[in-house]
Amino acid sequence: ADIEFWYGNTGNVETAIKAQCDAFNAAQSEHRVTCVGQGSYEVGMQKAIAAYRAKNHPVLIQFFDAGTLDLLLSGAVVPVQDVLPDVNWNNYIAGARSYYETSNGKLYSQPYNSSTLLFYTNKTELEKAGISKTPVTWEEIIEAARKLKAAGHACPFVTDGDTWRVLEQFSARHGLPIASKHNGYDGLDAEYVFNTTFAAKHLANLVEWRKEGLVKLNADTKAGNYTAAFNAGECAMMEGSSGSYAASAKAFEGKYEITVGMAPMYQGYERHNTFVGGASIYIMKGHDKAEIEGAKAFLDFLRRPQQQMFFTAATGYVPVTNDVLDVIAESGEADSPKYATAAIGIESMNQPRTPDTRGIRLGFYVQFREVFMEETQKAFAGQQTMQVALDSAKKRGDELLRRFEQTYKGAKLP
Amino acid sequence: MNAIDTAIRAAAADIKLIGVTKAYDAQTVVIPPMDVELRAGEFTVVLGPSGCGKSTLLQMIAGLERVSDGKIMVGGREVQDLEPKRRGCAMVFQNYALYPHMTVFENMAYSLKVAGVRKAERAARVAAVARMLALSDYLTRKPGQLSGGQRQRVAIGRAIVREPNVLLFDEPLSNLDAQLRHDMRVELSELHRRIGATSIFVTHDQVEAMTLADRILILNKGRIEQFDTPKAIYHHPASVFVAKFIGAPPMNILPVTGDGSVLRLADGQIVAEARLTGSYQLGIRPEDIVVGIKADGHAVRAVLRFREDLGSHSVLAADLAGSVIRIATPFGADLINQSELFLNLPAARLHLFDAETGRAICGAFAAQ
Amino acid sequence: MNAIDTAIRAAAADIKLIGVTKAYDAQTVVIPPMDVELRAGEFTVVLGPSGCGKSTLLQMIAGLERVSDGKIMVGGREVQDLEPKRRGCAMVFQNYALYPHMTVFENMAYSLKVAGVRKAERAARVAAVARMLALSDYLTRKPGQLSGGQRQRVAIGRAIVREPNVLLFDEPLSNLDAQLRHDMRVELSELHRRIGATSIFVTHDQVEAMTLADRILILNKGRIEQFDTPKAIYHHPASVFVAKFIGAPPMNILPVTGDGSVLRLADGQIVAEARLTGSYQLGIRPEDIVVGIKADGHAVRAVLRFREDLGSHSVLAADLAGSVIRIATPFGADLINQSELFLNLPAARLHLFDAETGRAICGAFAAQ
Amino acid sequence: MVENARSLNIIASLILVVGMIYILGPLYLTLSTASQSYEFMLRNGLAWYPGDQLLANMASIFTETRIPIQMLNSMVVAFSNAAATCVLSFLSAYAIVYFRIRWAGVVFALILATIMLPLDIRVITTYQVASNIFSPLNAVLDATGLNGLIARIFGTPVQLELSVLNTHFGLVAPLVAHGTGTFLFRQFFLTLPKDLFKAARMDGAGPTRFLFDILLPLSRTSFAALFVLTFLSGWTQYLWPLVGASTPDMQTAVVGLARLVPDSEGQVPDFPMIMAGAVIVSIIPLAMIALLQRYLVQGLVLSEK
Amino acid sequence: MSSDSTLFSNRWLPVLLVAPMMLLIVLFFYVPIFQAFYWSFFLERPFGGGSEFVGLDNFARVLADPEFWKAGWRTIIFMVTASSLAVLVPLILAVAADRKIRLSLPARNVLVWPKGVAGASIGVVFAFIFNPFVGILAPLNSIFPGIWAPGINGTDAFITLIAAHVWGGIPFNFVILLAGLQSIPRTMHQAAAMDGAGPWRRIFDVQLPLIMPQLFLTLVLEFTESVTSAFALIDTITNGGPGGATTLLVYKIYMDGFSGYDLSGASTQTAILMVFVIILTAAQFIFLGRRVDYER
Ligand SMILES: Nc1ncnc2c1ncn2[C@@H]1O[C@H](COP(=O)(O)OP(=O)(O)OP(=O)(O)O)[C@@H](O)[C@H]1O
Ligand SMILES: Nc1ncnc2c1ncn2[C@@H]1O[C@H](COP(=O)(O)OP(=O)(O)OP(=O)(O)O)[C@@H](O)[C@H]1O
Ligand SMILES: O=P(O)(O)OC[C@H](O)CO
Ligand SMILES: [Mg+2]
Ligand SMILES: [Mg+2]
Repeated sequence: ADIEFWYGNTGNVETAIKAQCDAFNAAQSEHRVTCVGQGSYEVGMQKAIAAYRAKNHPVLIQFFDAGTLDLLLSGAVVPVQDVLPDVNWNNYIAGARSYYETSNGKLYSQPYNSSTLLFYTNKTELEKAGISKTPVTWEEIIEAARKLKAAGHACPFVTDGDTWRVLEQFSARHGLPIASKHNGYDGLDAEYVFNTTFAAKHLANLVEWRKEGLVKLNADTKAGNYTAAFNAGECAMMEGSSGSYAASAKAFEGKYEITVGMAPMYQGYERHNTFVGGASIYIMKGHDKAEIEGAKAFLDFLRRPQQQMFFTAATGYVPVTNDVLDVIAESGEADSPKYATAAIGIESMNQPRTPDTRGIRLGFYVQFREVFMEETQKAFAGQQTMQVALDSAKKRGDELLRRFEQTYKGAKLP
Repeated sequence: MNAIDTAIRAAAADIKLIGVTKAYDAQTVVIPPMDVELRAGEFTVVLGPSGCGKSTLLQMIAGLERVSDGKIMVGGREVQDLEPKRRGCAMVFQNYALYPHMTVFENMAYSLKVAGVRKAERAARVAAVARMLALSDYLTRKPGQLSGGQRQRVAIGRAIVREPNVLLFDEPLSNLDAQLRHDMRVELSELHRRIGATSIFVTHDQVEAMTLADRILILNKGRIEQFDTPKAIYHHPASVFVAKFIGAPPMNILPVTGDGSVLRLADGQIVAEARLTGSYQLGIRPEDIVVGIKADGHAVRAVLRFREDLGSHSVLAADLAGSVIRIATPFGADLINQSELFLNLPAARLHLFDAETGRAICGAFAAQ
Repeated sequence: MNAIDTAIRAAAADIKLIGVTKAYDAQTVVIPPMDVELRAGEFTVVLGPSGCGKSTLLQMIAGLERVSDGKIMVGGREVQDLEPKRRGCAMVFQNYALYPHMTVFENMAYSLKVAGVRKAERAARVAAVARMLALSDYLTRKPGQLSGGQRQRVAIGRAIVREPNVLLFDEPLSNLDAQLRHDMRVELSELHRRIGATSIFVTHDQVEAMTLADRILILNKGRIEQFDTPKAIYHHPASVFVAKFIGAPPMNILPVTGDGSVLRLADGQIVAEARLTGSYQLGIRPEDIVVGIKADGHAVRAVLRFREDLGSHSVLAADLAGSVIRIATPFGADLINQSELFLNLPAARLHLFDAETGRAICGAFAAQ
Repeated sequence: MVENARSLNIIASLILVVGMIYILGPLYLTLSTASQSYEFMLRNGLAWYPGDQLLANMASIFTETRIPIQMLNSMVVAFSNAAATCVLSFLSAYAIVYFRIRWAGVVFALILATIMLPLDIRVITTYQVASNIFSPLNAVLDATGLNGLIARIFGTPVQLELSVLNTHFGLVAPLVAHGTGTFLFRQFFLTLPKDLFKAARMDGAGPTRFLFDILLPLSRTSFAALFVLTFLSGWTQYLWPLVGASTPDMQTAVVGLARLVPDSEGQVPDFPMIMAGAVIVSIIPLAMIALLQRYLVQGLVLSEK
Repeated sequence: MSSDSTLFSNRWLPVLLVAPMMLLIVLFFYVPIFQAFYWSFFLERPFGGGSEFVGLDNFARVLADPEFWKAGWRTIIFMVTASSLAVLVPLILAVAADRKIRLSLPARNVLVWPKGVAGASIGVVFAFIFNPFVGILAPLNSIFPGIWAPGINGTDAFITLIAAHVWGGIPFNFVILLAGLQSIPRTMHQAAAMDGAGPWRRIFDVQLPLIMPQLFLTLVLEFTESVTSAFALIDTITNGGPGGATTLLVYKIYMDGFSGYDLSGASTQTAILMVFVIILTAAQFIFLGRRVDYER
């Protein structure tokens, strides 16, 4: 059958997606997929909403992590696990799986372009400042940062303070809840708790460290952006998505040496899994059997290790099924920079999990991310203390949750 | 003139205004209810002081201003709600209103084009009119490149080239020199005779009014003071207003009192015999006064104040019984200021008006 | 008028044009090199046919059109490159050019405001001028709500309220009725006397020219035909052009030939004695012709064609030796068409012009 | 202008110089960035000085993207947007100003209200309408119960369906539904001397002739200005063409250009290439400006009396 | 046209003339807007189904939300500053370009360019220009560290936005205003020159009043424009930050509705914004519109 797949990515990711579509169409003749780029996740989602209401929506739609709950409750999608019951879904690494599955463990969407948070250093610069061991804990990072600063380095550590990085991934790997009810997995009546966890302390630390000149934000850098600042050698360390690797490596080529590792922990905290970032693919309701068959075939195709490897190599996203690592190992290219983040990314997502590190299942979550950014930025700018910022972010976030709850009154979380 | 001659003659139409009123807003009632009838083919000149409503009247007939009340009939049809183009009027605007983006030729040819006249005929008719208006050299210019008088002539050409049923002229000659004015007057008069359109011509020039009009309509603050032939207007003005308005210099108006047998000036001098009692206003035209140096018969005594020499004649201004009186005379050149004048006011040339209403009183001197 | 009276008197300035030329483009030379001098405080009236360059001349003096060549001196200063506001002129535009966004009051007060005149004085001066122009009731209106004549008066008011050194009027009275024109004439004349500004006044109205002018400048196609006092212009026209241009109806021009002792008309009738030979043009004003019914003395025979009755006098048109001759007469009323007329052409009133150049030949009849 | 005021002219020139620098500064940066290499940019960020990679970057736009082809779509969208906006705005302003209609004020207000909410924030619901432009009609039929009636008589209710998504009409129509043009023409008409209208009516011109013979020629400047401005805004539209077109061959160049910016974290956009794309995409609008500039602001000197 | 003068009196022709425009506007403006307004009375799920009527609850909530009011205030401040600058700057440029000087021709060309340059590149460029370390204000920063920090200081971010907004607003307003200036009859300048007004004075006494219709047009459009189209700039330059300092209402609406799928919240804010802008525009028409009417 002829089916449509809507995706939101642009740039080189889009190029890779298109290549996969073409490959699928070339590989068999039974189905034909038309991959339609929507320019962004938001536009794709909005169009899907409008199209669904007008009943001309596609079979497959890709959507990003933070919108998972919206789709789960939409009534517009069918769980992939229901449509493709025979697939060995357990092959998916736990960190990726848990984010997109229901509270009773049924995978709703097929993880697609996946990323997670990693820690990057400019080894050359660190060595110049006399730091030979790559730091792995925040304590080590700050110590290194002080050394760098003493050595005259203007920007020891850089971040953008993004919610995903400084709150979600931090809480996850430290095993801290963001909201009650296991981040909402157990019901829409969850409430935010991050302002009371160790995350609040970490964020307050960031403020202090920034004052000390150890941590820089986007706006504090010449480049105006944390990855660009890191890539240009302006900043020596950063926490960034696995997707950053390719560009950084390219920028460093012949000039600096790069290291990449799992995101830093505070001493005394047990490491848990990081969340999966990026997006997954959903099957939309209201299509006939032939189209569903097409969708299944395409999803099967994307799941193939070769396809995942291709995608990883082309984009820097990490593979999310366990078998892929084996295939990479067999391919003999395991040390290639193409796959540099694959192993470490999977390792990070495969760390021990708790009910609080499965993922995020909170209503109007995208709006909450904005609220969080807004409030913490004010704290960084010195307009309020971090605790006040977090408290009001919690308050505003809870309001969003309550309204969401009201909007979906009677709906049951799958 | 061939092209014009061969054009279909428009049927002249009579124009009737019944209770026509115009108010821009509650305060500015420009024209109180007006009733008037213009005969088909007649040439009416509208005269009146600045701002009395002449242009407004024309625009209402043309359909460019709405009437606030009343009916306008053209050729028996009620037109006050009709569009301008259905009324068969052409108009020369006081401010020309030429199309800035069209050449002189296009300006003049436009109405013909709209009427669907063929190109060749259009060219011929415009050429003929342009010749008549001495505009042939300017046909390719745009209005912005013309002098005031030239623009005005284009405005005239634009109206007459159509040879419509009704021709409305709003001070069409005001910016032309005497010579051209004279020529244009003759041409317009000729044109009127030829196409026979009912014409209404607003002017402030009395010579124009006198020579062109079949009848003159005199307006004062939107009210009709008199509507009659030029001769009647001149010789039998219906009111002081008309009397003073027509004639240059205007008619002299003197307050008089009647004692039942004679009329006396303010200083007691007798000016005429009349069986009237009470206060009146006596009118006499400057050119009707006969000047002498010696007192004889009914002559009244006046003191010469000053003299204006106008080439063809002189105008004397003299004090008569406390009023200034003007006398037109061909030989004023020989008189000296401050000298005494003896003025003969021929009874046949005297006009009498009610002191209050200003309306003429007829037959006062009929006996003589 | 107090406010005006107490205003500082502007110093009148003489105006000199030296070789001033204006060409809009290579083909349209509107004014060929012109030299003329206007005395300080003088009132000059510019007369000329439509399109002869009157407005252009004014605009060049005002600094609104650039001169193509030559110099303009105002009060001894060379001004042709100065900004208009430095020239101390005020001007009444032929097309009014009122500010559409300002009320009548604001229009008139604007130049005072620019000049920094205090508010109270501004109000007083405008009020005075408005009264003089009968505009007091319209001060709060915008130009769009005025009649043509009212707009024109605002334009006048705007210029005179400043009492400048030089006053330029471009047909300022063309849209006013006779009465108002007359009043305005008197007012302007009075004003001129009072503020003594050097004034240039473009008009096409001869009465205006005659009554207002110290000297009249007659333009023809941008060239000066004559520049002299009204009397001189009227009585001693320097050319056929001037002779025909001034006077209404215009001077009669008849072709004559001289045989060394007398001048004869085309049909051989003798009109005057003169020791000249060759072809000439003979001029006589309509009002200088004496009409008789019987032949006597030097009278020439003419056939009456038609008669225009103008109220104050009649104009006869008659055939004389193949030309049309116009006669102004106070008692034409009694003559019948086609009747024979005997015309006496007094030698003292005859004008002789060169047949080719049209320039006047002086002293031809001096002997008489 | 009446006189040569040197001082004023110098000040005016200075103002224009400053204004042009203000305008050209960002454009220069676009160009200088477009002439750097990606590697250079990765290491140094944007640069104030130009490099030598302009042609290479432009070449890769031609070889690696569909932008050159998408410019054809942009052309169609921009041109139809400009043409339709000009014509429809002109006609509606004409009706509002020159006809004695009681509802003129209401219609004008209704049209003007469209300037108050950008397409950007009603794009979702607009998309729904575009996906079936008969949906409002259907809804009205449903809501009024008419459809029930129809269903009873004809067996089935009326459910018309016509999607204009992914069509040129669909791309253009929502852009045209905007009041700026009508407002602009209305303001212009209000400044025309009333007597011109009267004169034309005296000359026998009816609504059509007045429109074509008088109003249109006199409006040439406004027309040109509006045309250029709507062309340009049509050309640079982003969100609606992105949403309204789903296949790459319906997409416009600006959408194509924006696609060059990667969405995912840490991917540093290839700004040199993007800027090179911006330069290429801007060529046609700039040519358009240069071409029509003459008409843009040519004053129409109305000769009054 | 004054209401009393005779206009065309056809009955159906004007209907025909406005019909195409009205049809498009109803279809692509009013129907979508109606939809949005409708949602503002519901708690609407993005994919439909189970939407719940809540009456004026949404309005009550939005109006009680301090964030909404903050965004509203920012919108007003932006509106006033940005729109007046976006009219003033082109106005000054237009008055300058209206003079017959050599630069006027190239300026008429160049000043229209921003309109033709795709937005995708401009946000980045402006961010760079105002970058505190390498942008044009960097020297200032090296003297007074931290004085210019649009990434941290809300006011600085605001200024950056305004500069970009004015930059993008120049072409339209410049063209319209210059066209207006150019169509002022020459005799108006002449008359004023005769009245003793020099070129400076004429700008204020003659030129500006006479281009009132155009000025009014740009002002009205700019007012709404600054409310609405600042969106694209915020999206590319500041993302509403820092700390929400540049989150204007439109951006908030867009983010809530478009990214956050909060259709009801966004619709409610849309409705309120629309009412606000309508009141503002109506006020402009009432207070300014009447004053610009004069007859030439
Ligand atoms: N912009 C122009 N381009 C070319 N010719 C022009 C221009 N303006 C005026 N003219 C011509 O210059 C001549 C003189 O014009 P001007 O306005 O000075 O005449 P005028 O004497 O004032 O006439 P009128 O009494 O009709 O107002 C006219 O023939 C006119 O056609
Ligand atoms: N739009 C308007 N609003 C208010 N009053 C007006 C308007 N138009 C004209 N008027 C007034 O109506 C009166 C008559 O105007 P109209 O133009 O008919 O006068 P007119 O007789 O033609 O005068 P003129 O000889 O000066 O041209 C004038 O007093 C004028 O001020
Ligand atoms: O940018 P990505 O694709 O690495 O993903 C980041 C997070 O998913 C943002 O929600
Ligand atoms: Mg009038
Ligand atoms: Mg003139």
